[in-house]
Amino acid sequence: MFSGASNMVEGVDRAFAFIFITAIVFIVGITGFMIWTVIRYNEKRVKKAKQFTGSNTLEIIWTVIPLILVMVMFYLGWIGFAPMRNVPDNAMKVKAIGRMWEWQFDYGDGKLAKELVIPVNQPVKLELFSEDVNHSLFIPAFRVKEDVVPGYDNYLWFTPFYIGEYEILCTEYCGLMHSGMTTKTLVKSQEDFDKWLSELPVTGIVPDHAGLVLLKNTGCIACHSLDGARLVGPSFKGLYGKTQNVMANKELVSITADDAYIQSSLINPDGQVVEGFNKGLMKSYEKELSNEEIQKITEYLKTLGIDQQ
Amino acid sequence: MSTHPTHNEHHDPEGSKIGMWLFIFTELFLFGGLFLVYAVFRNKYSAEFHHAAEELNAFIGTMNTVVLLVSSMTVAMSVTAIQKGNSKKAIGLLILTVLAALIFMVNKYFEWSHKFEFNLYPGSDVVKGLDHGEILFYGLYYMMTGLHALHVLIGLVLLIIVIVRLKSGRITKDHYSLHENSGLYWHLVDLIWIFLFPLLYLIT
Amino acid sequence: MKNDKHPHISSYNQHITVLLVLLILTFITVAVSGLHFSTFSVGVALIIASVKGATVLTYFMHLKYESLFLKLIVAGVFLVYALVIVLTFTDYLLR
Amino acid sequence: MSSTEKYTHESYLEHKGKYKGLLGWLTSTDHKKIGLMYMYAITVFFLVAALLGLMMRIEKIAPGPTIMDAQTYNGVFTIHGVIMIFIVVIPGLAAVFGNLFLPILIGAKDVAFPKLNLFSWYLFMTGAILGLFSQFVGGDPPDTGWTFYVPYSAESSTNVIWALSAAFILGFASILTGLNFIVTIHRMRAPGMTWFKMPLFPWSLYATAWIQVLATPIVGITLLMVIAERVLNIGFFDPALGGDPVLFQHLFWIYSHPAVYIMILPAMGVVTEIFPTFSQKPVFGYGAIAISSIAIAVVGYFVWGHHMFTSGISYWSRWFFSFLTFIVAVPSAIKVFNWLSTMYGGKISLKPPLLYAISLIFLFLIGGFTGLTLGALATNIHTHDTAFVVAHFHYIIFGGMGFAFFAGIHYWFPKMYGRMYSFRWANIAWGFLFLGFNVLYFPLFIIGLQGMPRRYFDYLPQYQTGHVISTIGAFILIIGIFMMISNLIYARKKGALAGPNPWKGVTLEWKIPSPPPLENFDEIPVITHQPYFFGDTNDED
Ligand code: HEA
Ligand code: HEA
Ligand code: HEC
Ligand code: CUA
Ligand SMILES: [Cu+2]
Repeated sequence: MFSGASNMVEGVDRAFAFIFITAIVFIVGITGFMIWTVIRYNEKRVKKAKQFTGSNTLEIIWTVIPLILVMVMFYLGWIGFAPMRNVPDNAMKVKAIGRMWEWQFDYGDGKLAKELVIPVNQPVKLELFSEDVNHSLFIPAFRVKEDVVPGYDNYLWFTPFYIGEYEILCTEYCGLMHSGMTTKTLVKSQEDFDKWLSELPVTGIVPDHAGLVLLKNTGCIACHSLDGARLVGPSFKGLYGKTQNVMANKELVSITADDAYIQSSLINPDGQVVEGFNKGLMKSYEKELSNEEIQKITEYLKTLGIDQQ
Repeated sequence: MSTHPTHNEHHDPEGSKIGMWLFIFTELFLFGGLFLVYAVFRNKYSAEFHHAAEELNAFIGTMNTVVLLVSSMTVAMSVTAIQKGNSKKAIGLLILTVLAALIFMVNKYFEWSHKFEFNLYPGSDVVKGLDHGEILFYGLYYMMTGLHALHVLIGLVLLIIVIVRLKSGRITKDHYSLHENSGLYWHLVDLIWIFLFPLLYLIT
Repeated sequence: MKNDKHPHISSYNQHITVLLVLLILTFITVAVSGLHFSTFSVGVALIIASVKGATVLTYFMHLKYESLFLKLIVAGVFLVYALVIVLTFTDYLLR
Repeated sequence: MSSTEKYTHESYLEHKGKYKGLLGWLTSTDHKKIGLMYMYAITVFFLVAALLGLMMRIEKIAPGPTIMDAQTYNGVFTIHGVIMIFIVVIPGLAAVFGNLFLPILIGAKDVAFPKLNLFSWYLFMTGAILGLFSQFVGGDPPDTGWTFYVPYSAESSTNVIWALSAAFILGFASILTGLNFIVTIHRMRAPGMTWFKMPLFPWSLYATAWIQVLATPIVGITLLMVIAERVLNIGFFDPALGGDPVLFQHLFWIYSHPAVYIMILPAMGVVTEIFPTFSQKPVFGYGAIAISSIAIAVVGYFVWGHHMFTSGISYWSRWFFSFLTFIVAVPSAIKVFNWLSTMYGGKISLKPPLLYAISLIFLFLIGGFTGLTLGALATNIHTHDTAFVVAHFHYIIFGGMGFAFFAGIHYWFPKMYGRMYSFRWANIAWGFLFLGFNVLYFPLFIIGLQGMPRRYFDYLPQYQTGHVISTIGAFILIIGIFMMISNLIYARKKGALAGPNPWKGVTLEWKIPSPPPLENFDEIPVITHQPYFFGDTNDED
């Protein structure tokens, strides 16, 4: 009936097919019966109406049969829908922002687009976010639709199967230009997509690196600068991978600032004290920072060290 | 107002009573909508509701509960009185009820004006600065007690009409439908308060 | 319809007793709320309020002496409301 | 028959009360006059709203602006929806035919509270006029859609408050009518008329009345909360204040889904009266039809979530609401099968009322099955808020309730006015109506499935064919409506005398003169057998 442009189409269209076929059978059957009755029992043909008043058997039959049919419809509707709420882990996440009266797609790192561009055969999860009133993101070809409600973390996902162009429409009334709130989905091959994404100019606000957020929140930057300036402690700039002279066990040794070194500097700062700095100023962060968090900080420190290598 | 002398509203106390109960149901669902909103937000923001409820004056709330309960009893008694044919006593008891209703309203007035003094009303700068849950709590507080107070006023008017009709002898031992139904309405006002009171004042 | 039998007249004393019960229950809720049962407090408060409400319905509102039909519709109405709450919360609690 | 004949008895129409003329009508507590006053008011509002519908169709004959701009269009569909839903179809059949015939059908002289009944009419008019005002008082007409979804309805700078207050007041008019009917049915049935000897139209009104009483207050308080949000800054639904926009949708549909059964149940009741009369045969499965009305009312109360399947409600909530939605379809099916069996084996005379009733079944089937499509979770995702929904509810509301109204007016017209209309013109009008209707709404299913959203002022070119066909249908439909109305208006004054029982009906209204006298019955009848007992009348043939 429809071309299966996404993984959702099959389940949805199966439910459509069952309901529509049942509907046609019943509508044609009942209408035909009605017309036949009106002709066959027309007052011109019959002398006397039969005076029966009911039949329990019939009542049961026409309660049970529709009941069974609607339960099948319900079941098909349900299983066609169930995968829509079950996002696979490898889904690519894109934030879809609805505002009066345009769509915007946020690929992270300040990369914003007006059209949804996605790689083919890659599950995509759209995280729906509204800046003002309700909207609803609808891609008819993919059989997906979900409301974009302010204050709600709604989402939808799908896997596009073919390269091509598809409509995106807003289906929740949102004011004057509701009907103008349309855009397109462009499904591209993985290479084209990667190229497109890397060429997409950064127009939005680049969010802080998770590691930087941790540095700020834990208070590290009170003592460590990011720009090379010397504060209470040594600057983080260019730290990672650099060769550092430290006092360990009252001996001056030369070590390379790698993951393990950073980890130990955090957990046991006084174990290796950088030359020219005092011991005892930095406390141990063993209790405050988990290993993952230290990992993130380390990753961030790496980005500060790039120009050194 | 009827257009025909014989086209009289037929007298059916049982029917009027069912009518009154149906009306009470609609009132219950009117408040029911607010209770539903309360339940949803209370579930979402329990800590804030907790905190905001502490600001309410549980003492005034308790007093008003007592006042309303007493007034509910006096109304019920006045119905007993008219059923026994004692309309003097019925009037006396209703006057007590009206007094109780007035006390309730005066208390409410002080409660609200006290809040307004501290700029605790929806949309005020103080309220805008609060946490989300607290803003909603105050919204609910004003909406629920306000709507309830409106019902107290309507009940008050009804009771006064009953008093007047008792005086003029239009309500009697055999013809007291209006009296009974106004009583029912007053109990409804009480019933709603019974739920409002703990939900707004006591959940601390 | 039928039943134009004499209405039941509640005695003054009964009303006084009911009031006393209601006042005691009020006192209990206020006292309990002072104990800070936290999460339980809502439940306790609501249970007591329901008991009070039921008392008002049965005695002050005379339900005890009304026709079965009236009792049934009152019960039905509360049931409907309860179901509305339950269904709404299938959304909010299972989200 | 000469058209100048005059019936001899004094009917409720000629009866003079304290006041004469218009004032006499406006102060009358007679249930029949109140019913007629509802009918006239509703007809005018229907025509106004239908004209707005036609304007929308003309606008959509081509993409881009044709006869209006986007703001106007948004106002037009809002007012079209508000008038049609709150002023035309919710009160519609219950207030018109319920008022006119409920007391007669149960053998009573009036409703239980005649003054309250008149008061409801005034409330209704106040609300209706307030609704109309929202179009004209300063500012723009409301543009939120009849569903008033927040946050938009809390922000829109148009006259939303007027429309909200109108709906609020209309709600109370509806509650009071329901209350009145429940008490009437409980207390005023004629001696001998047990519950299961009551005709089926009163049964459907009884079920409807309960929904009116128990569901309407919820929308009342919800609209008040939106008003409070706009005026008093109480932000229950404002996300910026921690409120919840989806909660509004719950509250709104807790009422507005049951409201669709307020519309359809009396419609089902009306045609249930028509089938036995024109088949000269008792209704088939009396008990099943009566109970299914109650079942629809009860279960229908708990399916509101099917309007919110895409709004982000929980997985299990969707599951549950979808399940219950399918359950309510079954009692509707039962009714349809019982109607068919009522005709089967009868002595059918295909007069205009039956013609309308039969076409109702056809349209209701299409509307009902597309309702099932909307009720299934997977397919709802695709069709929600598209033209498919628009087609669904026009088929079921206009095709169900609208056609029931047409059927009912053709059925009871001779009783209401004592005169008969032209069958020929009634049949021709039906032809235009039926054809126009399908041409108007069927294409909307198709473009809906292709993805055409609703409430769209403008659209993508691929949907144009469907829109053009649809617009043509609207014009055919109008011809039908005009013919029908003219035929009836002409008959009102010039029609031939109808006599007390032109259709050989057996329910109580056919046993009194046409038009009925002021107090319906000289003597309250005593009921001894089933309401649809054709035993005696039929032996003559
Ligand atoms: C009179 C009014 C009326 C009636 C009776 C109905 C009846 C039904 N409606 Fe409809 N509906 C509306 C008026 C009505 N609706 C309106 C106004 C809207 C839009 C609101 C808006 O958003 O503006 C709407 C929207 C609407 C939606 C939401 C769409 C969306 O926005 O996503 C849904 C979803 O489930 C739905 C479902 C149903 C179902 C399952 C029925 C069922 O009750 C139908 C049952 C009938 C049948 C099934 C036919 C008879 C059956 C047989 C003859 C037997 C054979 C049967 C079987 C084998 C099952 N309706
Ligand atoms: C009873 C309910 C009812 C009825 C009968 C109708 C009747 C019609 N409606 Fe309906 N409609 C609704 C209820 C109804 N509508 C609702 C609830 C909505 C949703 C609103 C929303 O989204 O919020 C809606 C929405 C709606 C839309 C969708 C808007 C959109 O989503 O963009 C459209 C578009 O075509 C439409 C068209 C029509 C048409 C052409 C008719 C025609 O059938 C009308 C046919 C009749 C005539 C054309 C008669 C013409 C008469 C005259 C011209 C005489 C005028 C004379 C005087 C004023 C004296 N309606
Ligand atoms: C009170 C000030 C202070 C705070 C706060 C502080 N440090 Fe330090 N830090 C120092 C001093 C002084 C040194 C040098 C002495 C040493 O190595 O122990 C140092 C050394 C380091 C080193 C080794 C640097 C190098 O150049 O070899 C790392 C890595 C480090 N800190 C990370 C952190 C992180 C991550 C945080 C936050 C979680 C933090 N510090 C918080 C004062 C501080
Ligand atoms: Cu955004 Cu409609
Ligand atoms: Cu619905």
